[in-house]
Amino acid sequence: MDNAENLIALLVAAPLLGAAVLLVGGRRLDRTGHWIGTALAAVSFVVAVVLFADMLGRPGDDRTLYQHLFSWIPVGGFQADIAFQLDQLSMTFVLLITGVGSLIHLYSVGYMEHDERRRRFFGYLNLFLAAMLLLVLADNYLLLYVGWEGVGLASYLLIGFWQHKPSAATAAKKAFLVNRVGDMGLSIAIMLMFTTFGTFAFGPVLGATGETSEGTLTALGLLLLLAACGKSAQVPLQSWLGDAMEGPTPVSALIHAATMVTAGVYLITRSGAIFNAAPDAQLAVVTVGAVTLLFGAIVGCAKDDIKKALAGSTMSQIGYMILAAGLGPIGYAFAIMHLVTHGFFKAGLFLGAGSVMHGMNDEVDMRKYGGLRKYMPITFVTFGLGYLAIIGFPGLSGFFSKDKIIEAAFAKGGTEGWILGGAALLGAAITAFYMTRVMLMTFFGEKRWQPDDKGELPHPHESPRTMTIPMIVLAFGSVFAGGLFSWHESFVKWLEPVTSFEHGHSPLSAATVTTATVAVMVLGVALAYLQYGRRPVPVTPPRGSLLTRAARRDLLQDDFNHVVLVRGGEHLTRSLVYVDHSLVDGVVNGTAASFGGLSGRLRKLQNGYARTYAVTMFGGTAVLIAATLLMRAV
Amino acid sequence: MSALAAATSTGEAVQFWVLGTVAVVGALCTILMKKAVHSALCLAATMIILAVFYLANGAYFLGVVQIVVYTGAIMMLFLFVVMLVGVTAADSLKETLKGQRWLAALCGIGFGVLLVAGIGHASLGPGSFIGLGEANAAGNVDGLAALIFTKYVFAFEITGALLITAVVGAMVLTHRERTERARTQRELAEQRVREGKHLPPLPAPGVYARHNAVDIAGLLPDGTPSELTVNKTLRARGQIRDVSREALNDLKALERRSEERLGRDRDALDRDGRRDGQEAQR
Amino acid sequence: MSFPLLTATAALPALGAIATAAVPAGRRTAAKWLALLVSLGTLVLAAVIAVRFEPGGDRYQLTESHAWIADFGVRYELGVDGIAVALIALTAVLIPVIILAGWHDADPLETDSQRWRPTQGFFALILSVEAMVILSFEATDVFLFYILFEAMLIPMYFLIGGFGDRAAPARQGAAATGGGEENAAAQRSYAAVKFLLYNLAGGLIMLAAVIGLYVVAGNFSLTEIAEARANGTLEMATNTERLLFLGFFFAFAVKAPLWPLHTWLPNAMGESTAPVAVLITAVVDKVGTFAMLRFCLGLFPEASEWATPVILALALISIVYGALLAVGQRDIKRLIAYASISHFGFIIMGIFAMTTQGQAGATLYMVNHGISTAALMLVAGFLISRRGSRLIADYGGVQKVAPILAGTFLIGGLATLSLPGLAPFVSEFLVLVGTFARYPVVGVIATLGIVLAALYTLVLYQRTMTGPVKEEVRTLPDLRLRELVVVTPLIALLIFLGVYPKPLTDIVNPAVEHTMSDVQKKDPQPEVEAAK
Amino acid sequence: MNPVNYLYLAALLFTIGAAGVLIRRNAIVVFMCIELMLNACNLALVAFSRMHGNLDGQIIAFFTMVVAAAEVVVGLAIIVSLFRSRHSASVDDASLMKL
Repeated sequence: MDNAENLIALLVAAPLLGAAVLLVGGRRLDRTGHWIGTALAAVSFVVAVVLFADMLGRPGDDRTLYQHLFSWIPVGGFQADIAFQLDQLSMTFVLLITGVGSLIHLYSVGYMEHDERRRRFFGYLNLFLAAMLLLVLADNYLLLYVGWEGVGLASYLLIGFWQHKPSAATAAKKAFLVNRVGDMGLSIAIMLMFTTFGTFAFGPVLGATGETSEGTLTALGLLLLLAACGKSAQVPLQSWLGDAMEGPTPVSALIHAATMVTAGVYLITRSGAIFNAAPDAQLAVVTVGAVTLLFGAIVGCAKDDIKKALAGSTMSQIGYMILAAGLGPIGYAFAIMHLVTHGFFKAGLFLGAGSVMHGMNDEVDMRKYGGLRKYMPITFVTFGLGYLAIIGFPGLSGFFSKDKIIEAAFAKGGTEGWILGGAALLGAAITAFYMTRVMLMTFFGEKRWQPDDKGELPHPHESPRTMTIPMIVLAFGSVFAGGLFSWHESFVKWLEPVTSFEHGHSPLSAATVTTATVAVMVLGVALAYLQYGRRPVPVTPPRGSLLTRAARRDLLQDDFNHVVLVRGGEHLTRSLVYVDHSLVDGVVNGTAASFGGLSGRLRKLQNGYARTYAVTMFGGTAVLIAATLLMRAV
Repeated sequence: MSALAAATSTGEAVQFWVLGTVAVVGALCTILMKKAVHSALCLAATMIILAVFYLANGAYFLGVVQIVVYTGAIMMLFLFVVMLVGVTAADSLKETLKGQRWLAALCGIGFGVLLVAGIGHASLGPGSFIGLGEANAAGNVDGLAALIFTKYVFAFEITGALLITAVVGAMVLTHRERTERARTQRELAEQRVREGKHLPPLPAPGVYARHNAVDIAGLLPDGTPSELTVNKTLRARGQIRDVSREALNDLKALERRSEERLGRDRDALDRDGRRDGQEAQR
Repeated sequence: MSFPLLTATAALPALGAIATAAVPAGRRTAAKWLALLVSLGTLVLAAVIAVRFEPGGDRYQLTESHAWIADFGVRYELGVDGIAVALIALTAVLIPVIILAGWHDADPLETDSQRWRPTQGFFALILSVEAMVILSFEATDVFLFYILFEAMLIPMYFLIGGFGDRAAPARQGAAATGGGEENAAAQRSYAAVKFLLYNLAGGLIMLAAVIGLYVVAGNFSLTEIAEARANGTLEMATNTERLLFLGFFFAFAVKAPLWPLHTWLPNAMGESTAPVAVLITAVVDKVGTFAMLRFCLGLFPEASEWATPVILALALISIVYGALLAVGQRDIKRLIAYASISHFGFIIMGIFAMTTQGQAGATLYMVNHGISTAALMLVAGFLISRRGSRLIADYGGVQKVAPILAGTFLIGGLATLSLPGLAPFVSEFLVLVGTFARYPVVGVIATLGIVLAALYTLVLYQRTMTGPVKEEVRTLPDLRLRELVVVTPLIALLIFLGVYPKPLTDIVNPAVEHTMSDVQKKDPQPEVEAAK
Repeated sequence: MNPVNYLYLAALLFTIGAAGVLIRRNAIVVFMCIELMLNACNLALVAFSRMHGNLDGQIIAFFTMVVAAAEVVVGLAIIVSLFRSRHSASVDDASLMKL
């Protein structure tokens, strides 16, 4: 194909068109809207596949496509363009986004069937796809920022989709705000790029890292990390992800598991050249990754809400990716690989959770599940495959990608390497523990079903085909993707021209690491089985240890935010309102009042008696004469 | 006369000091007399003296005009108004505005001092007086006329307009417009008959040996005053004197005095008389 | 002598105002249509100006010049540069929208007497404001500009004081005491008087500076003085220049408004009807920021540079302070007013950053802020007119009963928080980049503003539109056709200028370069190129 | 004698008149005091006329008299109508200028 690059815009345009049509179209599209949305997502996927085929047909170092649409903001030296760049990294993301996105569109057709605002839901989903594709296709940081905020908006709209629930509205607002803090980092980073390089297009910026000081690059790296933390729910900006589970489950699967939250990994990988030249920034990245992977895992262990448990898991898995991305060229490819496999199995897990909720009258508390494997066989099998993939069961996707990351972490070398590797191993054990817990509480054990608000016991049933087909497809991905990618290091070679790659030199052999990984995984599973498989699960959560209680509350991070930021902010604004009213306005009004008082006094001189006025006039004349005489005398 | 020059004669000096003193006294009396009539008379005296000074200064025409217009016309106008407003009304000289008198005194003295200082400062020695000898050569009236009808003709015409305006203004101010047609005698009589309230003429006010006044109501046979007998205006102003009780009391007092003199039935009368006396005192 | 296009553009609404005022009392609808047609005609003329303007041509184009008060060198001098064209276009676009939005705002109440003609007056006043604003954008004579700058206050005073928000008296306790209407009237007149006093104070100080300028320069012509300053024939003592600069700047800072001279704006916007509030913040206040760019920088470049640190600090305070106060408001319209204060901080910051990006961004910001605030405020006005309360706490769940209203409100809100893809993002980012290039710390602190903007906008949206449906809002109707016609062009413009702002930047860029050469500044070089 | 003494006399009379205006409440007397002040001016004018040797001063004094006559006519008319409506000729009673 000669002019493949002209297709790139179509990738973004199709879902954008869908969003516009669905949101502006009004009620007359209520019956067909969801199919329009799904079809346009599928169009995007088909175009992506065509472009992928085209890309495979060209040699490795000539696979990047550029498309310049038009000049966006030309002001002096500031030249922002609407232009796309499609290389192997973008291609990977495009396939993941459109592929998983299309599947989840399909799933939503069933899941949202009874929602009267389904058309709007699909409009938002299409909007999300368009923004996410813009994010990964942009050829400069400013356009990336547009997509970056665009997915934030879509996320806001979708988390708050059930706006009548105050919790959903609050969660949506929180997600947007926390993301905005991260966005601040990205926008300052773009400004810094502009003042440093005079541009913010990927090519010139990343090509010129050698010519600028390390201090600037470290600052850039830290700012980009802040952005990534916001979008990818990394410590310290992770608090929004758990609340974001208020959104409909397909949203959690697509946005808050498979695609949007991984944008931070994309950003860091894309800006690899900056991080490679700024070791301090890299150190910050791996620290954030390691802390988050443990943080998320611990939180995931304590949550009884199935979606929040999975959200903790997402946080933790993205922690792995960030960790890998922070390792530099030895990790970028594995970060992306884990990102893709995670996209499959975590989306599958969320869809499975959605299917369970669908059958259980939207109950989310796992303590009120139990024994569902007989009632929902397809869900059980697909969820189970996803489960095996995430805990790193040998041979499944997660095993290949996670193992490589742990290996790379050890390869970082020195004390850091040992600490990071240890953290990653520990994380793997906890992952196995909490995922086994989810699995056991949901599908095994006795029934602990509770009547819902209307007093009806749930009647679990398998979900309709539009929901099960995506789950099956994703389960295939969860099982085979990892193996396929690791076959002759095909994935690494595919990405190498973009991210560069070098083999890490681990102090431990690959076999040792693999053995250790499997061992801790088995340990985690066993511990979980002892606690939740052998003993009955109480319906009301036990008090638990201090750590459990803290983990249930997101390790008190939210409480900290509440006390310091929310309360502090409230006090600040309240006192500022007071200051504005009393001080700023008070000074002015006080001046006015004192003039008023003065004139009130002076008014008394105007007593209305003509003779008093006459005295004044007479005195005035006398003064005038005196002045005249004085002037003449002088 | 045409010799009137810079230097002043001794006669003029004597005249100045004598008449000047009188003028100042007259002016002071004008502002200090309680009654407006006295003030007006004092002012008239001052003005006549000023007329003399005008003559002395060679302003013969003005001197005459001063007497004719000011003392003749304007002061008479004042007297007329004083008469209209009430001759007897004497002002209280007590000051009601706080601090007014002090301020007035301060301003007055200060002003006077300043004026005097100003004149003194202007260094007008006797030699600086040119005198009117030349200007009055053709006669004072001729000189004035020549100026008025040449240089000041325009201003002169305007003063004519001013006077006319003043006359019209005075008429407008004092004239009271009827808002409706005046009712004729006949109409009034017919109305009275129609209403049937009080057909005969109203009774006269009380007429006594000691009083013959419109402000005293006539007494009805039972000794109470009759409202009908006094003028409506006086009634509205509350200026009616009620003498009904007064006459009885006077009579009682007279009786008692005659009893005392005659010394009759002291005890019995003591009681009555004391009681009556108390009533009378009340 | 060609057709006096600039005069015509200002004269049409002026004549329209007179004609509207003269419509007899009974023909209210005729007056409304007349006003609307006149404003649309003005829009056509403004479009002609935009088309005839050549971006690459002279600095001031379509100039007109006539002697006026010859004794003092005052001339009737008009001319537009790119910045003025952009703002004239903004005004011409917004006035029809405002008129249509205020279609029923000035209908006489039943209690009004028959002789009182509020409708005619309302629309005539709006048109007269349009005429004066457009002419002030065109004026290149300082004295002419000053007169217009002050004269604008008169119709604005009556618009604020005479046509207040009739939906206002839902304040606490007002209903209980039964004094709601009087209370509202008192607050309205307080707001109007405050507006007038603040702006008059600024104007008087400016008058002193205008006179001072005449004493120094000998005439009032902006072009002549700027030229004389540039080629050195007109020397000003440093202190003289600084004092004159301060005189001008003070007036513009009141109008703009800049912290701490801002307190009149929340009152004025809160008490007036939504269309009038838009007129204040989106149209009239722009004269202040426009004048900073044209007069402060053009006439007193050195003093501008001298004052920059202080002004930037004040602008920064405005940004953060306005946003924080917006968060703390309980009244929808006051919240938007404080948000505007924050945005004006950005505009002023962009102007005084003295970079191409900053000034172009500030100009675009003026336009975009006009459109976005109009969208948000007008939808808020529609909402308030339905429920009869300005308090945020009186709403909840509106999204459920009136989805289109909520949707347009959200878009207005997203524009206010500068979401990429909508017009304000372009300008805000340009301002931030321009500021950061010269003053990195200021730029970084100002970026806090975008987080706070998200906070107050989303809190507002959440509290009014989402959550359980409140009993009182259950029967609120969705947007009507007229209201949709008001909002749609605004939203279309927001999206269009967000995606393709090039037509605007093409017009503005040359003007900004002229201003930059006025102040003899060049953009800082990028570090990498500088190293080479 | 120095003819300047006429000026001193005029100043004295003027001051007395002014003081009278300030301390008297009876409108008629106040008016008389005003006349006194005008007369004092006239005296000064006449003296000036003699001093400068031309008749312009006398002309002005003449005009002053005319104006004074007009003023008296109108002023007294006002006093009369005031008295009619208020039954008082006190200037303090007409204190309507106060707020």
